[in-house]
Amino acid sequence: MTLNWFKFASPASFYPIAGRLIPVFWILTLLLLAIGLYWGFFETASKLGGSNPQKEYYRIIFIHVPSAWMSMWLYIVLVGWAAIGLVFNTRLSFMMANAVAPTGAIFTFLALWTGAFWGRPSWGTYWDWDPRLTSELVLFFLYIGYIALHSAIDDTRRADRASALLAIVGLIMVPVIFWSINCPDPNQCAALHQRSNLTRIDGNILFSMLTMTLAFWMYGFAATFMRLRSIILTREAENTWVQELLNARRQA
Amino acid sequence: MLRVFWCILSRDLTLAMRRRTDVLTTLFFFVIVVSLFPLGVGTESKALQIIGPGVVWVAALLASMLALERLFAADYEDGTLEQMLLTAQPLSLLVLAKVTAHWILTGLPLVLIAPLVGMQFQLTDNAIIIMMLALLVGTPILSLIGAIGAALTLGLRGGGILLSLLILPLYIPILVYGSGAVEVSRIALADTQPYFALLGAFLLVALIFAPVASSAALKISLE
Amino acid sequence: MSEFLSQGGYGFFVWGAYGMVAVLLVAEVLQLRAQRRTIWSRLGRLTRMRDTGGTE
Amino acid sequence: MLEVTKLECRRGDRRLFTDLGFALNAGTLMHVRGRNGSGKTTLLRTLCGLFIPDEGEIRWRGESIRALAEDYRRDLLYFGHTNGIKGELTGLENLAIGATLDGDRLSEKAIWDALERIGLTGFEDLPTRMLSQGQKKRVALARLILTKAPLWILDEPFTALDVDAVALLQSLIADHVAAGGIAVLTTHQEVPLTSGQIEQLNLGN
Repeated sequence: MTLNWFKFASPASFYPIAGRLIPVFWILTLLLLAIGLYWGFFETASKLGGSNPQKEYYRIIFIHVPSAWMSMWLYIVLVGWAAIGLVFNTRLSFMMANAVAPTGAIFTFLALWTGAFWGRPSWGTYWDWDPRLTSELVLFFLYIGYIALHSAIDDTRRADRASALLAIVGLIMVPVIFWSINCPDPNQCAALHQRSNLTRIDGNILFSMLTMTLAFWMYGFAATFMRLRSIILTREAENTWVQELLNARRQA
Repeated sequence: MLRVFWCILSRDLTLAMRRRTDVLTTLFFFVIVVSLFPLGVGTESKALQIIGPGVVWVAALLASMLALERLFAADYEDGTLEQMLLTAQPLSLLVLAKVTAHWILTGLPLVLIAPLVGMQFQLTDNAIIIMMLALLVGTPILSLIGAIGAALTLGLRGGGILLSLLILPLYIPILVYGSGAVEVSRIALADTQPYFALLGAFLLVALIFAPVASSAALKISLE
Repeated sequence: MSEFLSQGGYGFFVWGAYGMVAVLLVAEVLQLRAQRRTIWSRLGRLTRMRDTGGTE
Repeated sequence: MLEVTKLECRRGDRRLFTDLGFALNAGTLMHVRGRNGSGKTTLLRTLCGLFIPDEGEIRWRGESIRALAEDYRRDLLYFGHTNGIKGELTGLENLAIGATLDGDRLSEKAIWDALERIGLTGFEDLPTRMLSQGQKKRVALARLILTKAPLWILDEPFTALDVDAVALLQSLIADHVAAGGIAVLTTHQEVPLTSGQIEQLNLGN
């Protein structure tokens, strides 16, 4: 099978594809959100017993965990596109990395915010120097750094490449940073203790959490593609296909 | 290889000797920042001993950050950096030589002045020795990682602030283990060993990868 | 309804968290739509300028 | 020796040139002409390997310059808008460092001679920041005397030079081409050759 991937990798041909996909992702987002929220609020117990009793505020988990997962996943996606761009010198992949970054930063902020609102009733404090929270904060800084570097450079090509390299360096450093925060004293870090465990969670809670994660994921696609289309339009403004599109729009 | 490394190293050291103030600025910045803390936090010796290692390390991060902005900037402005990219030598070797010179000029003085600063915070003799050793292993890592950021932000408006935004988060592991080693030395000297093992490992990894990443960044910035 | 809103007395935390998510995600979408409109109008202006410049 | 095929370069959203191709043999001088912003400097930087083209390939002695990397750069001398000399160092030191980086082992005598020939007798061991613009440029041009590189890429080498220096530079380029070298330059100055051939390349329209 000889499929020409580079044909789809050109901004001109991906622009209409993204345009057709956006409504699909919106429908999926709203549908999954409706299911996830309904299930999360009405089909789950209002109080959790066990060794660490949780009251109604545990429902923040339905947005907190999906935001945290998406923030990490989108960073990996960003670095993936950045690396592809650097290796193959394809313009679309840089645009993709660029489009992902703000949405990723928003999810990171939301993970921190919802974490704080969950931490206050359950731990009694909005912020704790817990390894996970701190790592999420570092991830937020990495996103901000990527966006700041990109916007500080006027030349698009240099901006794309420089911020791509920064994102890759960041990804390499993340495990080291996480490890150092998780284990500030190497004398006591023979084994990392087990933390959360998905199988221990009640089925209804797990279901709404996963549904919400999917909803956020679909939202991520929709928002990223919307931003991608804007980026393509700005950067390809000189090309004839944009002009044709513009004429068609004016006639309609 | 060695000849080229030595050529760049001695070139950068000569340049710095003909414009000495740059070196001294970094050193005095470090001393001043560290000296401000007791004035802000209070001069009680117990408190000083606890915050001392962290303060010294944060000041070292900031001082090395401050100096990094100049690492490639001068060579970028007069075009010598461009010529370096076009020589028959591997760029990462030249970068490594420049970073080494930069560390000798800005990192090493911090290590040497550490005893003085340690006394300000009433650290014990052992803690001071450990602090010097930790700085000796840790500051080259700061220069190496920082070089990547310096290369990326080359010639940008407000590059210095941007540089700290990009690089400071990456310094966290060095901060954690660098100051951790000094803190633990107050309790048990033998326990500092794993800290140095980790810092040493970081240094080795940074020595191998950071020059490669910096030279890739330089190529991007000079396109 | 009010029982639902109070979330067992933890309404502030639950709705504070959910509210921020809603606000930010909606804001992002609105910003993206506005950005798109600006780009189209700017492109239109540019071509109009070029067209009139070309005929003169 | 130097072949360029289907070269396309963009700056930002603008396409500077596309489908550019030429081949230069030993003993050729190429003039690159074009208006401001037509991509002369970008083309020269692309030929040096400083700028990665969006399309196309550049070959040196039949091999891609990206694959050759350091081996290509050893054969190359680039002279850009900046002089590439340190103001704090003397002319001697500047040239000695440049030669070491190029992998040449030069005697101090050779550098003194080069500086003398370029008309800087008596200024050899002054920090170059104390020299005038034209003298600084002469220090940088002394590299042309010292280098053994067969490919010279010179971006506006004649600006800020006085009549004597222009004549000297013209003769240096002519000697280089006559000896079988290649020179690519952007300039409005004609270079009379003793032997070899001249190519013209017009960018933009």
